[in-house]
Amino acid sequence: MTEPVLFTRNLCKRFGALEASSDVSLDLRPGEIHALIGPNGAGKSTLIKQLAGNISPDSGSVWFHGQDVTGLDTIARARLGLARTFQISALAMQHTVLQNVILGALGQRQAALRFFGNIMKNKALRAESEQVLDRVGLLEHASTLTGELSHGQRRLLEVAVALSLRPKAFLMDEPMAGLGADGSARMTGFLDGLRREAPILLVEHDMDAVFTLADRISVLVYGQIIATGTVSEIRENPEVQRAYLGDGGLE
Amino acid sequence: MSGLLLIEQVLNGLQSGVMLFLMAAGLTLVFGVMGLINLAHGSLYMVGAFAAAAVAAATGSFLLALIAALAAAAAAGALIELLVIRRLYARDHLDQVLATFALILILSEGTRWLFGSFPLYLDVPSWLSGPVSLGPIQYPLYRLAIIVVGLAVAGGLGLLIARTRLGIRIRAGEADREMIAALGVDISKLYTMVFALGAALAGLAGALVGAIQSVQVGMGEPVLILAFVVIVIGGIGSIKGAFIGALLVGLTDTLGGVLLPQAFGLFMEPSAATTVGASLASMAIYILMAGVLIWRPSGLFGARA
Amino acid sequence: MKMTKLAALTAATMLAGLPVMAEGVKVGMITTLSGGGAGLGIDARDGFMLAVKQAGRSDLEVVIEDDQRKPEVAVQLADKMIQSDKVDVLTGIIWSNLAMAVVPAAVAQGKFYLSVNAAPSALAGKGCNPNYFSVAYQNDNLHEAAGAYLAKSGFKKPFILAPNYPAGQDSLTGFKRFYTGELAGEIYTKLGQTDYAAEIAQIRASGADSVFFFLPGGMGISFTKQYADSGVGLPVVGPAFSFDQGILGAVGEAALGVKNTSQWSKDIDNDANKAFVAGFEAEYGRLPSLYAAQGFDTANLLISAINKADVADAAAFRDALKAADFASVRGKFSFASNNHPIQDIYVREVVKEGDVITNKIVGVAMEDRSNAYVDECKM
Amino acid sequence: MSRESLINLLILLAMLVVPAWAVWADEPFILTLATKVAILALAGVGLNVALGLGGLVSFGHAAFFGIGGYAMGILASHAQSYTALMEWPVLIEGTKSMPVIWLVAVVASGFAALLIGALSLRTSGVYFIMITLAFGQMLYYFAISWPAYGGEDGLSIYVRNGFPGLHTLDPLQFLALSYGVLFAVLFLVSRVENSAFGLALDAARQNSDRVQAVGIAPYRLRLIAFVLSGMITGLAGALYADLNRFVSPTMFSWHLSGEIMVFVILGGVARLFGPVAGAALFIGMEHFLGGISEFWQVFLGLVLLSVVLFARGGLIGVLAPKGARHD
Repeated sequence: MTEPVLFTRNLCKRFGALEASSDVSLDLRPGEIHALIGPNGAGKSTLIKQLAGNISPDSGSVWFHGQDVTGLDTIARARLGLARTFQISALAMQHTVLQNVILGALGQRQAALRFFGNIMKNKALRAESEQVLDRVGLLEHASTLTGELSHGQRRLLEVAVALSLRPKAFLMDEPMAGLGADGSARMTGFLDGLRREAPILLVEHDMDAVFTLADRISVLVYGQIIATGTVSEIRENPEVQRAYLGDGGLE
Repeated sequence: MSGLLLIEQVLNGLQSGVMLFLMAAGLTLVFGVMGLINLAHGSLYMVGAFAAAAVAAATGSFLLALIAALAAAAAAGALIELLVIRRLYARDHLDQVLATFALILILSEGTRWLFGSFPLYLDVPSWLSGPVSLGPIQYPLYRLAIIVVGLAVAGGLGLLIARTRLGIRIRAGEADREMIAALGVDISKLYTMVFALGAALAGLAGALVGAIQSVQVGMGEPVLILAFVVIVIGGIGSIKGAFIGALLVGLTDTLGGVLLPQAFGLFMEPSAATTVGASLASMAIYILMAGVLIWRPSGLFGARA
Repeated sequence: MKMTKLAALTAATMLAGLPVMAEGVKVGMITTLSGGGAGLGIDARDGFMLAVKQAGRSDLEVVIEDDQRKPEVAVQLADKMIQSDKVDVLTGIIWSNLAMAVVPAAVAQGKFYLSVNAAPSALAGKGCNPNYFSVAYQNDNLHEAAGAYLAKSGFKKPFILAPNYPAGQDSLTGFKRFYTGELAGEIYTKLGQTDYAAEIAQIRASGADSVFFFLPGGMGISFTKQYADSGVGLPVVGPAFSFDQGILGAVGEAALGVKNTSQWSKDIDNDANKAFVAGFEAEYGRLPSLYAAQGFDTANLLISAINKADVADAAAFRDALKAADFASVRGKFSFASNNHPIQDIYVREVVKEGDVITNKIVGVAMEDRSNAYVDECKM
Repeated sequence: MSRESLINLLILLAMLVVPAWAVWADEPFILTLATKVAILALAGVGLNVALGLGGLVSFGHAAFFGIGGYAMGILASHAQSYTALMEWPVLIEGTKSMPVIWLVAVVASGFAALLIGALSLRTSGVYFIMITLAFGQMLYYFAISWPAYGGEDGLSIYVRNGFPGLHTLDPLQFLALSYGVLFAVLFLVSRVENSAFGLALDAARQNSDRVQAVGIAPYRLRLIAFVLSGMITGLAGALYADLNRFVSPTMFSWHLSGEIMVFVILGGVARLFGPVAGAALFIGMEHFLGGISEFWQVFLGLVLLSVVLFARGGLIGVLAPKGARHD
């Protein structure tokens, strides 16, 4: 079995009396989509933030590409190739779509501290960024101000910026949130192909998408991972059904 | 320096601290509830002092003068809020800074237009003048009265915010602006009231201090800067922070001015020590503020930046 | 929008486009007319303009501008007056730091500068200039007089204080030039400070027998009120600035009994002074201040020079100014070799005359006082 | 050509026409006024780098303006009195050469901006506004009570410093020099705005999380912007000192910080020519209102207030509203 790209060992995080992460060990293997599900308040956001580096755990460690990154901040982890999309789109709304992607490419090349030369006239960067936009189907909107995009288009742009980092792993926080049925289907199709480039840790409420995409699923309840397994294993796991899906079951 | 003198200086620091608190409380409330930076707060302090001086000159009564200061500053505050400030809540800090900077110009020169260019007369009433004995210490009665009034207002404000309906709404407004709208509170009325309350406190401070200082145009600006230092040290939006911050600034300013030249006198010749000590003392509160912010970027009791 | 007061004064300026008359003199007055220190500038201007009006000369034009008490504004106004208005003489500056910014450049360009108030030591000693005249005093004079008075009156242990800035340091130096005995304490306060509780406590604890302070403007008002209220009760002496007519109204009875040193007082007994005080009250409806008297003398000095010489002939005009051939409201008045006055400096006491709090002369602190910088001035 | 470029061109044209008229009409003071506009605009251009592009509301830029001014004052006063600035460990003499003074002003204010920025950027929002104000006040009180260079009196330099090949005391030549510096800096700033750094800085202003998530540190971007901003404002300070041939602690006062900010807002935040338009408007008003009334500041206040309330985005913002940007 290959070494996981991203994994955690015994992560613990408390906020006062609330145990947001309790001994969480999770791994993301090459080429897979690993979905993280759980009811609201289960600690998914806290876990994502510890993976991305926004908050540091009380104990335990995070490993990325064979390196202990627990002490590194978001910026350093992004430089190592961990690309994140946000639950609520975090984009430069006054910039054009293309500029947002170019920002990603600048981050990937660590080239933000260049003070001369018109960045929008840099042919190589432009070509590369336009190619990324083409992949998510936003090329025709390259010159549109991001603030004028529809909600669904913004979600796609988030993914495009993540792509421009040429990451070694994706952390995606509810990429389907707020998308209509069409949008979800489109995003699902896109992510499906993406796993070959880099594995995806997917936090998602849209169960259809999760069951379509996930190679494995982990279920987080009250800060604990109560089960990890394939779609069918999770569907049949009695503990999951009891704890998480008590009323209604998995559709 | 003798222990008695030190106690007297601590009292002086306390007195300047509680006056700063009256200024800072309004600023911090207005920021906490409405998210507004109000540079013109010092002008309301000036309005209070001028109103008090005018009424004292006309009636000879210091109490009436204080009431006039409260009323005039509150009225000016409400008027400014209705005409100008409420258009600024949704704006960024930059617009607020510019607009209230413009208000300073208008209020200062407008006051000079109205009252002339010379300082006005406002004095301590006879029943509060002169020193009293606190054990071995001779201390001006009026300053003691200021400390008492300041502490009483601080306590009253604490109760107002903790116990009354207005207080509940203010706290709700600080926590979550949408929530109080959802509670069915008339938000624009609440804002006008909070602004007028802050203005009245500033006006009261202006009148109280005006009696022992100089009632003149521009008197509010140095106090304004100090009040900003106070609320930033205490944490913007926190009344408790403003109180602690005000005392810290009052004590640092007073004791720094006395102790620093003496401290330098220990190893420097006297005239150089006074110069260096006085220079450092005049920067002391800003050094304090920078230090606090570097240590705690949102102030001592601040919740949000 | 018409603002009548200034409009009337500057009406003459509007005619500036016309060819300048050969013998006409154009004066640029830069003074503080807005903000906290405006009272002083307004008094100096009013005193100056009263003399101009009384002289009734059509060949004397005055351009007046507000320096906002900002040195860089004063410099720019001086540039404007020299370049655009083409003035011959500049005057009006109240504050030493503004004078330091304006005077050297103005006299270097061949203009005359007549000071209505500010007279820093730098411009009296090494930086003196034949075209620069102080009609008021040399800055140290009133402080020297206070020191001389305390020494003469037998005080043994004064406590002295001033703000921590050059004029404050000059003040205490000037005081100590003529008071050489023991000091109970010497402190520099923050410029613009308004609360003096800490200093008053130090005075009380120091065992002093008297207090000398130099705290101009609002600082002096605050100190005097707080000192009176503290009950310390030691005799106080200071330069006239903190007990001048414009300020006494704000200090009130707290100032009663305070001694202060001044080269002018409204009760100096001479005809020129009586006429000035009466004329000023009639014109403006208030008592004149020291600044008004200085402005009035400055204008009269200028007019006396115009009567004698053409301003275009700089050497003759300079000599005419230096002769000081005018009826000063101070009585005796002449210039020392560094163009600063030689004059008597009085001790005044703050008294109540009817309902009005004002000053009364109680003695002479120094007779025919010149200044300490005469020898340093090489011109 | 976009509307904003058209307006910039008009501003540029006005900057050239007004002095030409002044020379023709023999109004040398208008030249001095235009020089003042150019220099204060330069200070505003500096602030605009931090404020407009970086979103850093600095209420303490007078600190850098003052440091630039004092760099000029200290160097020139030593040259004037033929005393060395420092004799040990190396001999440093004063100078009357503008290029050297500018270099010192830029380096000194840049260094100060590095220190102040490194500490202040730990905070954000109102706290940032206030801590920069505190640093400005610290320097203000220091300058007042530091006796070596004149304290509150400031320093007078009797003759304007020299620039190779120019007679700097001639108002027209000094104006040309100030314009030269202003245009050079405007060109530089426009290049920086369009550079990779400019894009990243602008993005960090709009969304800090986004910039971090692509592996770029916003703190470093902001610090560099703050230093660049401080350097430009410091250069303006040195020029302003030379315009007046005088420096004083009022160059450090919070009123001046406020005024520089007013230039930027009045003209248009984050617009290249915003500070130029703002400074021209402000100084024009100051000049003309001052002649109307003793209480002219009331009217100035009313005008400023109306601009904030009814003319959002400043002069350029009203004339050329920001629409979609196309590349």
